[in-house]
Amino acid sequence: MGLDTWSLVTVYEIVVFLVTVPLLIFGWLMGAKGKNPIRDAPFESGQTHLGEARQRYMMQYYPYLIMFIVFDVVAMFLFTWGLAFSGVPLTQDYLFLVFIAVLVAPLGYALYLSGRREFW
Amino acid sequence: MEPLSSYIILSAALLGIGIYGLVSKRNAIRLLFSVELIVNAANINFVAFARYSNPPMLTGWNIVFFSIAAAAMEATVGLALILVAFRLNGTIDVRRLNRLRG
Amino acid sequence: MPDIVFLTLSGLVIVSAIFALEARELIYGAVGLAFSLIGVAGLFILLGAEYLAMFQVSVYVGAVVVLILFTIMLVRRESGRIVEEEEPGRLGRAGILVAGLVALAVAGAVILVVPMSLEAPEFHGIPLRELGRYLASSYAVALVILGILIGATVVGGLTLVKVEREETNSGAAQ
Amino acid sequence: MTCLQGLPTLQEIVNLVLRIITSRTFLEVVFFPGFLNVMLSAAFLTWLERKVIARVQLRIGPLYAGISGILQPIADGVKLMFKETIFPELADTKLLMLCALGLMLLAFAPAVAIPFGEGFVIANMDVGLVYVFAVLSLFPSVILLIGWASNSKYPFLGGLRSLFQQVAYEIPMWLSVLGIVMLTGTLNLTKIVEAQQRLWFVVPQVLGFAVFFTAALAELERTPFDLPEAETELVMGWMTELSGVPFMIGFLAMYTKLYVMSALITTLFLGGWSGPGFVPQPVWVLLKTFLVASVIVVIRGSFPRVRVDILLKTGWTRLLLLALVNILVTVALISFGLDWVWRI
Repeated sequence: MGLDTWSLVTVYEIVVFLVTVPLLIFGWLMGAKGKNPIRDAPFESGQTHLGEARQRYMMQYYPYLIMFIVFDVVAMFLFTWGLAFSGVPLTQDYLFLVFIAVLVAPLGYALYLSGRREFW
Repeated sequence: MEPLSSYIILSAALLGIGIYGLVSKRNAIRLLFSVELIVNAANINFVAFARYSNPPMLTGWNIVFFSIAAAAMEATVGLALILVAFRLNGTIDVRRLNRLRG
Repeated sequence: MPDIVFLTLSGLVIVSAIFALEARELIYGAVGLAFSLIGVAGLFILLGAEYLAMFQVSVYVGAVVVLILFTIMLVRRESGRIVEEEEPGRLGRAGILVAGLVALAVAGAVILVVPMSLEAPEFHGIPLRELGRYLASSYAVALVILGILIGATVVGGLTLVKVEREETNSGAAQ
Repeated sequence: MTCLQGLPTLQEIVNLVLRIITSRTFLEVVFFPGFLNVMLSAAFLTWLERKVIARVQLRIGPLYAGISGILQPIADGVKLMFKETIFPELADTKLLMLCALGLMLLAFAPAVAIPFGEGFVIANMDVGLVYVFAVLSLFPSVILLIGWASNSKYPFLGGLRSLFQQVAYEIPMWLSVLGIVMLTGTLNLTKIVEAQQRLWFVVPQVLGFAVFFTAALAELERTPFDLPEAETELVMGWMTELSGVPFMIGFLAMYTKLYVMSALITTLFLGGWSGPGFVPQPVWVLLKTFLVASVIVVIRGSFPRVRVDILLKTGWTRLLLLALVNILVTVALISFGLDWVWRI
């Protein structure tokens, strides 16, 4: 069958889909049903639950997300560089060094902030 | 393969949806969605034109690399701004965030 | 076969883009945006740009959408309702009008300039090594500027969050 | 009758279906390197984990179903299928179901790129390594959404912790394999295995291996980084409010991820299918995979849990630095011309 790589990935995912959906429906049909306010309450270690869980919470770790996005992009560019890297330093390797060097200053700032208490 | 025009129509439609969001929505996060959609419409065009030029050009790809990276950075700073605006004003409705107006 | 794939993908892109903007809950909107971006990645694969598609998935869907979801969860009132005061009507109709005009104009202009049914040339993929080489040689300046942009993002984002935290801690914001 | 002549007869349809079902591609996708293999391996890993952990803790573990309890996962699966699917009253049922489906699709997706022998792989893609990473990077958002949709405090906290943990360890993981990419100059996993015929990458890339292994533990949310489902504090983490089939899917997805990660470590660092020829190549891959998985399980049995802020800080500073050092080592290796060993 003249299927190329990505078609095979699609077929495979369709197989997974075709197994999962009947499984979910089967579980829904076969399980017992019925309303029970105590059983349907969110689990809070046996206490009466305090309602919505989606309250405002600490955003202590927001900087990690920012750094993650930034480094995700950098890592992708480093991959393209790594693919082309071959022993002899070419001009492009120096240019990538400049690219990295430009990034050092903000990294230092990030690390400086991470050293402060209660941040990061 | 489809003709090039089908890709262009698709990306124009995506651009239209993005502009519609920019014009009619008041929620700052939805405005960000719209911007992302517009950027993606442009990216589709870049890749499609790169593929359909003869011989296929890498230039389109590379521009899309930079475009995606820049859009990610824009979203990062934009979301941080929205967050700060929300904490300071208690809303992300752009009509109400007019305290910067002179 | 590719026609069906293309139609499915473009349907996914368009429908979930509309859903992203029109869904009642902002969280659903973010999920719609994620699907739309995945659809665009699928189009990239269809156009032969596999590496680009992976870049799109990992940066957009894996990182930006996560940040959007997280921000949406932070941006809520105490009542738990999402802050959103939509006012459809005149504005919505104006938006549809403007968007339709722009889209028509763009599509029309491009289709007038580009030959209507340009056939794609034979293409057997580009060696990925070439990509890195080309990126670093022809786009060196852009790369360095991107580095500066990334640096500015780090500093800007962290400073914003830092200011925000200090404001919150001193109680000025509440 | 004329209009029916263009249509295939029943015999032809049956023949076509038979041809498709017996075709090599179909068998590969559905049975061996494909779906059933992944599912059964994940099920086997749950049994392996219970057995190994039981040995570590001087217990016996599952015993009655099959020979020394090897059919236990199947019994559990059947049990869970007939359980009631309970959702908490404030939960977003639709979103939870969608997330369960998405989790299953995501967990199984990376397995297509793992090579099981020379030319024995479902999807031999040029961007295989990046494909696996891209799929793995989608997990945090689904898990965060599950925590959000459950609308209960433990799942939400677990989801948040999971998000930050996976996000913080993703970058060291990416950068730790950059050395391999530089040595081989390809992202194709089959070619990466072929490059290791002379010497496995665990030798020149030992630092990268250490970083990758640690980051993999964190990505898998396993001890010592099992904060998202720290049993003593967060009950079951983001899976707390799942029940019945959705719970089974969450559980299966976690073990599928364990399998995929072990197979990835095998492929990248431990030579993939290469090994003495008296055992077929796919068996080597499976053996190495289960060996790596049992090492991960033994680590679970013997290490305490770390604190969340230490976890995140370590991820960013130490592991990132180690990964960068690894890249420098690789640059030195290539500059001294030692990379001929792995060039194909």
